[in-house]
Amino acid sequence: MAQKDRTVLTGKHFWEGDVACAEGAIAAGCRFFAGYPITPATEVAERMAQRLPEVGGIYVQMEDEISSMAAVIGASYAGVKSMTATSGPGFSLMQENIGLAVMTETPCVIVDVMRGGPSTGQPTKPAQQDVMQAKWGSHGDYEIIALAPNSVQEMFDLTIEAFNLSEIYRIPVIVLGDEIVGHMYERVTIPSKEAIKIVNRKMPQISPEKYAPFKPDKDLIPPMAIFGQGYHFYATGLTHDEAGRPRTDSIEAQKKLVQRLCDKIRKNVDKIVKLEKIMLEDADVAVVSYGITSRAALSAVRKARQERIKAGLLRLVTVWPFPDKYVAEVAEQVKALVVPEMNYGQLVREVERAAKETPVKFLPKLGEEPHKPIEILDALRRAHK
Amino acid sequence: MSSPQPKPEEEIRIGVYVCHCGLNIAGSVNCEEIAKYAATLPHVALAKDYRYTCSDQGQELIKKDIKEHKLNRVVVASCSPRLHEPTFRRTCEEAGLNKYLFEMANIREHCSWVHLYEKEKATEKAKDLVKMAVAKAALLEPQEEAVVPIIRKALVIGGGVAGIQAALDLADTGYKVYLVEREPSIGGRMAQIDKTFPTMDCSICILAPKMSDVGRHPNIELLTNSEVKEVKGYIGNFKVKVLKKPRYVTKDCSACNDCVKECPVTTPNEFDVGLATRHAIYTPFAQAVPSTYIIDRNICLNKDNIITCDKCIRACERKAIDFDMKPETVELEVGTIIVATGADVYDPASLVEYGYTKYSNVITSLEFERLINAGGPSGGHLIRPSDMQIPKVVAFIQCVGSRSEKGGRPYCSNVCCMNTIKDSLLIKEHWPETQIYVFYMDIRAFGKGFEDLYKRAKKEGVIFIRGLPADIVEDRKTHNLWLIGENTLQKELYKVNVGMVILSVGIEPQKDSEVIQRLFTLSKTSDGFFMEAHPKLRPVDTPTGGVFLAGCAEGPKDIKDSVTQASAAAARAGILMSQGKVTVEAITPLVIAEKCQVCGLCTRVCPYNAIISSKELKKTEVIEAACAGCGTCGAECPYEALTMRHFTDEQIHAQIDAATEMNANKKIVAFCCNWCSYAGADFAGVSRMQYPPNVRVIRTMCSGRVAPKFVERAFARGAAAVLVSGCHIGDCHYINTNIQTQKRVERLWKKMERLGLNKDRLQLAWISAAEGEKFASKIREMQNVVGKVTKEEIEKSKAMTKEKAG
Amino acid sequence: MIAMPMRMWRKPLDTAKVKVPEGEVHIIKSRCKGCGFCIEFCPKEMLESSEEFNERGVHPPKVKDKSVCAHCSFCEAVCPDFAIYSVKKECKDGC
Amino acid sequence: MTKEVHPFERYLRGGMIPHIWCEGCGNGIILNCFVHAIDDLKMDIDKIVVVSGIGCIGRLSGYTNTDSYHTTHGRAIAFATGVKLANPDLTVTVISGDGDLFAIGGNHFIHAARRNVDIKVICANNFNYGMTGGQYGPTTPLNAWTTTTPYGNIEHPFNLVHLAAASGAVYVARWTTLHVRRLVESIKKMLQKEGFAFIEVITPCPEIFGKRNKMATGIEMMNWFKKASDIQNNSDPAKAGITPERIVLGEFVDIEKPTYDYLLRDMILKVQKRVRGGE
Repeated sequence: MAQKDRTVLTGKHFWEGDVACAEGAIAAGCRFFAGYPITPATEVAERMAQRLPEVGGIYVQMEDEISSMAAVIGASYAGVKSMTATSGPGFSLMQENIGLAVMTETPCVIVDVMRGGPSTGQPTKPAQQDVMQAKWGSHGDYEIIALAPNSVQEMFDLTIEAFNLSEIYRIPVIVLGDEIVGHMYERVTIPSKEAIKIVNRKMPQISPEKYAPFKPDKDLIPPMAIFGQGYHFYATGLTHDEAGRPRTDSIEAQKKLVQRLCDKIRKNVDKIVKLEKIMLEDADVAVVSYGITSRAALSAVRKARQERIKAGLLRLVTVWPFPDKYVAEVAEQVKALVVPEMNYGQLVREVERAAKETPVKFLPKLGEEPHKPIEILDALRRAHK
Repeated sequence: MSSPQPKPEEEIRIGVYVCHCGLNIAGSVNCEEIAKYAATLPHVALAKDYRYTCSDQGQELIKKDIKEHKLNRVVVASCSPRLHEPTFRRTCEEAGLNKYLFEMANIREHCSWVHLYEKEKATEKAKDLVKMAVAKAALLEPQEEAVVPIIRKALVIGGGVAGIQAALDLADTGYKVYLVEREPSIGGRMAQIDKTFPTMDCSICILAPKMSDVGRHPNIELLTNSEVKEVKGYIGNFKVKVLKKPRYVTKDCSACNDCVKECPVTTPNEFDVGLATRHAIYTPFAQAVPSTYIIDRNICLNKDNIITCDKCIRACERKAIDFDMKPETVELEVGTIIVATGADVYDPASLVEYGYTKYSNVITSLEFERLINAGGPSGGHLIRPSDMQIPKVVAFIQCVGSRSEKGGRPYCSNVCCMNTIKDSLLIKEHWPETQIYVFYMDIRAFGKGFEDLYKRAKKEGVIFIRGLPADIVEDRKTHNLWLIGENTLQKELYKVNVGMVILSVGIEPQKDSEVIQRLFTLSKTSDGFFMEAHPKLRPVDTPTGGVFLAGCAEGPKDIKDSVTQASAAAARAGILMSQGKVTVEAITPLVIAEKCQVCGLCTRVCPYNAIISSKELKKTEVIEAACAGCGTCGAECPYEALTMRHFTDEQIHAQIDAATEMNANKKIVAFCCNWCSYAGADFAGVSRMQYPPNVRVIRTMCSGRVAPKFVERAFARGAAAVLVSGCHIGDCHYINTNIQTQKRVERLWKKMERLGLNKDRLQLAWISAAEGEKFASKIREMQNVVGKVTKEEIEKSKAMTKEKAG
Repeated sequence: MIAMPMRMWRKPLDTAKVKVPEGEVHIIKSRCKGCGFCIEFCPKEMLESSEEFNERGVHPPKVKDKSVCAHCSFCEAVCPDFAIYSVKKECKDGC
Repeated sequence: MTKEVHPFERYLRGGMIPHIWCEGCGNGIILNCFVHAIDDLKMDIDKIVVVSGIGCIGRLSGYTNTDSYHTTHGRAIAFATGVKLANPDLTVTVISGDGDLFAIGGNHFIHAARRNVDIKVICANNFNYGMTGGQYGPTTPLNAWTTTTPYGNIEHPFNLVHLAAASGAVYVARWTTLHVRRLVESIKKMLQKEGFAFIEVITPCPEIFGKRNKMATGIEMMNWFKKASDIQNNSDPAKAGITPERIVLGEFVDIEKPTYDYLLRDMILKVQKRVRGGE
C-alpha cells in the first residue's frame, strides 16, 4: 500500500503555536531535533519527539542546551536540516555554540519562545526580552537573522522561512516567538506539499581536491560540502582562511573572514527582510511593532482611523537584520512613531537610530500580559496632537 | 589416639630368632651361641637359630611359636630392618600379634658383613645387638596405625620418554596425571636422537605418537615450560606448587610458522645442539608437543612491557600472540609423584687433549645425532663443520667423561658403547666407503641383541682399537685430525689420521638435580643420581613414601630401560592409588597432659607445624596427619611430656643400658637416623667395608630424636664415645630437623668443655645413605679416641647426668 | 630458553641460509623536533643524535649502524612528527 | 637524493605538518597511532569524521586528512553525537584532552556514555591544561605543581577509566604513548566496536607539566611510563590508579550492549511501519 505522507499535514488544524512551529519545521525538511525541556518551548520538543520518527527524523534529548546546540550543528554538517527550541535561560546557554554556528557558517534554526527574565524570571509569562540577545548574545562581531511570528499560522510559515534563509545564507536563523504565540490555539491552514517553497543549501560543484570549504562564491556564500562525501574538509571555530586552516595570528585573515560573515547578510538585507505596511500610505503617525505586540498595535491603528487619526502600522516580520532603511522611510513621512515592546526598551533603540529627528514614543510592558490596544491608541492620540 | 596398653598382669614372653642367612651371618657369627645366650635374657620365652628366617618355613615357625608358646613379643636377629622388618611384621600380624610388638637386631649389615675376620668379636657384638633388641622389645607396646586417604591423582616430573611412559600408563589406568616439563616441549633426549639401538628404529618416529597421545589424553594435563617450586604434605596427600612460565603464545596457535618468517632475531637452537638457528619465536622441533610456539623473551626485542617489534603479532592471523601473559603458580593436589627428570650430557671441553671447541671437526655424539638426522641441520648429511664435506675417515672415542677418575665421572654411562656401534652402522649404511675407527677401553654389549649389533659392525669393517687416544692434533690446512695413543692389545703406539672425530660423551646427573632432591628429600648415590629405596627390592621407590623414580634421573640407562622403569614406577604409584588409603607408621607422639607445661618448645621445633600448644586452652595437641614422626619434639620437651611411640625414652634408654652393660669403656654408642646414616651403615655392610666391632647402633627415625639425655645416659653408663649421625644439612628427610640435632650436640660439647671432658668423645657426623665408607672410617677414627679414654675420664663423665645441658 | 645446559659454541651451519627481515631507516630531517624518542627507544640502539642542525635548530637523529636494523619500525611508530620511518630491505639472492 | 615520503602521508592534511605541538609532546604519537590503526584496518577514510575540542590535542582534527571539525571547548562529544545520529554510516571519533573532555565537557562525556552513542573517544591525558600554560585540571595528580597550584595540587584527580566504565562505556582501555603497539591495536578494536568506546592515552607534556614536576624532557616522562606501567588487562578499573610508582594500563571493559543509534533507528522503523499501516 502506498505510504501515507506525514511530512506535510495539509488541511485545517486547531493547534497551539509550538505545535505549528514543529509542523513547519518538518514541512521545511527538518529531520533532526536536539533539545532540552523548558517552558514555554517544551511543546515544540514534545511534538517533534512524536512526529520526527514518523518521517524518519531524529529526536534526541540532550543533557543541556549547550549540547543541544552543538548536536544541531553536528547534524547540519552531516547534511540534515536541524533545529532546537528553547526559551530565555536555555537561549543564553546556546549562545556559545550559536557563535560557533555563525563562525562555521552552519545552516540551522533556533526557536526561542520568549518568557520573562532576567534569569529564571517568569517561565509562564510572555515577553520580548531576548530581542537584543538574539543579535548580540554571542561574543564577537556577526550578523544573524531573526523572525518574529505573531500568530500560530506564522509559527508554521516563518519556521519554514527560517529554514530556507538558513540554507541560503549558511547561518543560524532564530524564530523569536513568545509564550503567547507558543501556547495560543488558533486555526492553522497547511497548504499542499507542492505549494510550500523549500530551499536547500548550495553544494560544491568541484572535485574534493579543489574544494576549499570557506571560499565564497560571488554571493559571498561558500558552497557547503557535508561529512562522508569525500571532501575531507576541516571546519574550526578558530579564525580560518578559505581552506579552513586556522589563522590565529593573521589580522588579514580575521578581517577578511569577519567582514564576509557580516556582509553576506548586510549586502542581502533587501532579499532577507519581510515587513507588513498597514495603512501607511497617508499616515502621519505610525506604530512600529513586531511579534505578538503587533496584533494589539493593529487593532489600535484601526480604532485610531475610526477617530480620524491618520495612523498606520509598520510590522517587522524580520527583526534581524534590522530594516533601517524601511523604518527611516516611514519616519520621514510621519510626525511621530510609537513603539510598543514587551520589555524595558530594546528594539526601540534601533528604531530611534533609524528615525533620526522623528520623535519616537516608547511603550514598555513588563511581564504578566501583552499591551492592550487602548494603551497603544492613547499613545497614537497623543502623538497625533 | 592412645594405644591400648598391654594388660599389666600379662607376662611378657619374647621369642628370639637368630638367622644364619645361609653363611652371610653364620659365616662370621656363631648363631647357635647367640641363640643360647638370648634364651638367658629376661622375658625371653624361647630363642632359636634358623637358616633362612625370612623363608616361608622360617615365618611359619615364628607363627607357630607365637600361638603355641603364647609369645607376645618377637625379636629377629638377621638383616637390616630396612630390608625385612615389613616381612616379619606381616608374619606377626598373621599370627594375630600387633606388628609393633616386633623388633629386629641387625646382625648382618651391621655385624657379620663388617667384621668378616673377627668371629669372636662379631659374635660378642651380635649378642649385644640381640640384648639391645630384647631390652627394647620388652617395652614395646601395640599401636594402631592412622589411615590416610590417597588422592587418586599423580604428578610426573619430566617429559622425557620415561615421564611420557609413566604418565600414559597411569592415565590409561584411569588416574588423572599432571605431567610437568620445564622445556617448551616434551620429548626429552630421545627426540634428539636419530636411531635407536639395537633395532635401528627411527627414534622420533616411535616417540612422536606417544608424545601426541600425551597431548591428547583426557586424563593428562600437560604443563610445559613449567617447574615444580614447592612440595608440601606426605604420601597420598601432596600439595605441589608449579610455576607455569608464560609462552607468550596462546593455544590458538596453529603452528603455521608465519610469525617465524617475520621475526628479526635469531639464536642457535638448543634442540640441534646449536648446529641450527632458531628465531625468538619458535618451536623447538617439528614434532613438538604442544605444537604451540613460544617466544624467547631473552632475545626478543620486546623488553619489559613495551612492544617495540610487533612483527609476529602482525604475522599471526589467529591473533595467538600475547605479550601480556604472566607467570602463574598452579597448585596441584596429588597422591603420588614420579620423578623422571632425566640426565645431562658430559661436556668434553674440559678434556683438552681431545680439543673439543678447539678443533671444529671434533664433535660430540649428540651433535652427531643431529647431523645424521634427516630432519637435522645438515639434512642427514654427515658433514664436517670445517668445510661441510663428508669425511672419508671418522673416529669414535669412547668413555669420554665416563669411567675416569681424573677427567669426568668414575662410572660407566651405560649407553655409549651401543650408541657408537649404532652410529658406525648408520655411517656405513649411508656412505659404505667411509673408514671408521672406534677407540675404546672395553666394549660393553651386554643387552639383548647388543652382541649381534656389535658383530655386524665388525663385519661391516668398523675397526675397533683398544686404547683411547692420548692426544689429538689438528692439521692446520686440511683440518684433519691426528689421533695418537697406544693400542693396548698389540702393545704398540698408533697415529691415525681422520677427517672427523666423534666423542662418545657420557651421561651425568642434571646440573640442578639438588633442587628436586631437596623438594622431595631424596638421597643421591655417590654418582649423584637419585637413590632408590632398596637396590633390589624397591628399585623404583624412593625413601619418601609416595615418590617414585624413572629414567636417567635414577642412573644412566637406555630407552628400553627407561621405559621399563617408567612402567614399573607407574605400577607402584598405581598400587597406592588403587588402594585409595595408606596407613602411616604409628610413630607419632602422644601428649601426656599432666606433665605438659604448654611451654611451646615442641611447637617451635616441629618442621611440619604438626604440634600446637595453646596457652589459652592450656594444652598441646598433635595433628596426626601432618606429623611425620621425626621425634624432635620429644627430644626438645624439657618435661618429658611427649611419648614418641615406638621410639620412647624408656625403649631407647633400655637399648643404651643394654649396649653399655658390659665393658662400656671400650664401646661407641651410635645414634643413626633411619634414612641416611643407618642406611649408610647398611651400605657399608653390603659393601663389606670392615671397621672395628665395638660400635653399637641405635636406630632413630631422625637424628632430631636424639635427646641430650640419651647421650648423657650413654656417658653416665660409662660409654667411651658417642656418635650422633644423620642426613647432611639440607638433605634432612624431615625438612631441616637435623639443624636441631646440631644445636643440641653443640650444647652438649659446651657442657663437656665446662666439665673438662674431651669433646672428641662425642661426635656428630652427616652420613648419607650412599656413604658407607664415610661411616666405616668414622668408626675407625673414633676407635682412636676410644683407645685414649682413661678410667678417670669415664668416671668424670658420669657427672653429665647430674647437670642439665645448655 | 631450553634449559639443556649444552655448550653451544659453533656458528650454526645454516647461518648463511637463515634470512631475517632487514630494515632501512629514512629520516625526514626538516620535520624533526629532536624529542629523541627514536634514539632512546630503538631496541637495536642503531640511532644517535647527529651533529647537524635542521631549520628548526635541532639535531635530527642519524643512523649509527644501518646493518643492525631489524625493521621493527618502532622509530616510525613512536615518532610524534612523522619524521622517521623504516622500509623493508629487499634482500638480494632471492629470499 | 629523492624526496622522503612518510608512509602515512596520505592520512595527513596537506600543508599542516609539522604540527604545532612541542618537542617531546606525545600528541603526535597519538595522531600517528590513530592513522596507523586506520591504515591497518584499510578503512574508507571518506566515512571517518574526526572531532576535537579545545586544547593542544584539539588541533589534531586539523591534521587528519578526513572530514574534521574543531568545536568549542568541551563540546566535541555533543557535536559528534549530532553527526553520528544524523548519519549512522560515519565512523565518528572524538580525540581531545583531559580538561576538554572531563572538566568543561564532563557532562557530555558521561551522558554520551550512558546513552551508548556509537562514537569513539580518545582522551590525551597530559595531566594539565597545556595550551593555556599549565594550569591544574581534572586529572592533575594530588600534590603536583602547576601554575594554579603553586603550593601543590589539593584536588583529587579523576580516574578516567573508572569514570568511563561506570558511565556505561562498552570499551575502556588505558595506554601510554610509549605503548604504541598496544595503543594501535586498541584503537583498531575500538573502531570496529559498536557503541561508546573510550581510550585514555597518558601522554608526555614535558614543556608545560613535566618541567614543573621533575621531568624536564619527553624522554624522562616516557621513561617514567616505562618504569611505572603495569599492564593488568580485564582488571577492575576502580583499582586502576595512576601514581608516580605505578600506572595501571590495559583493557578494562569490553562488553556488548545495544547502541543508542540502533535503538533509535529500530524505534523509527517501528513507528513508520505503524504509520504506513495508518493509525
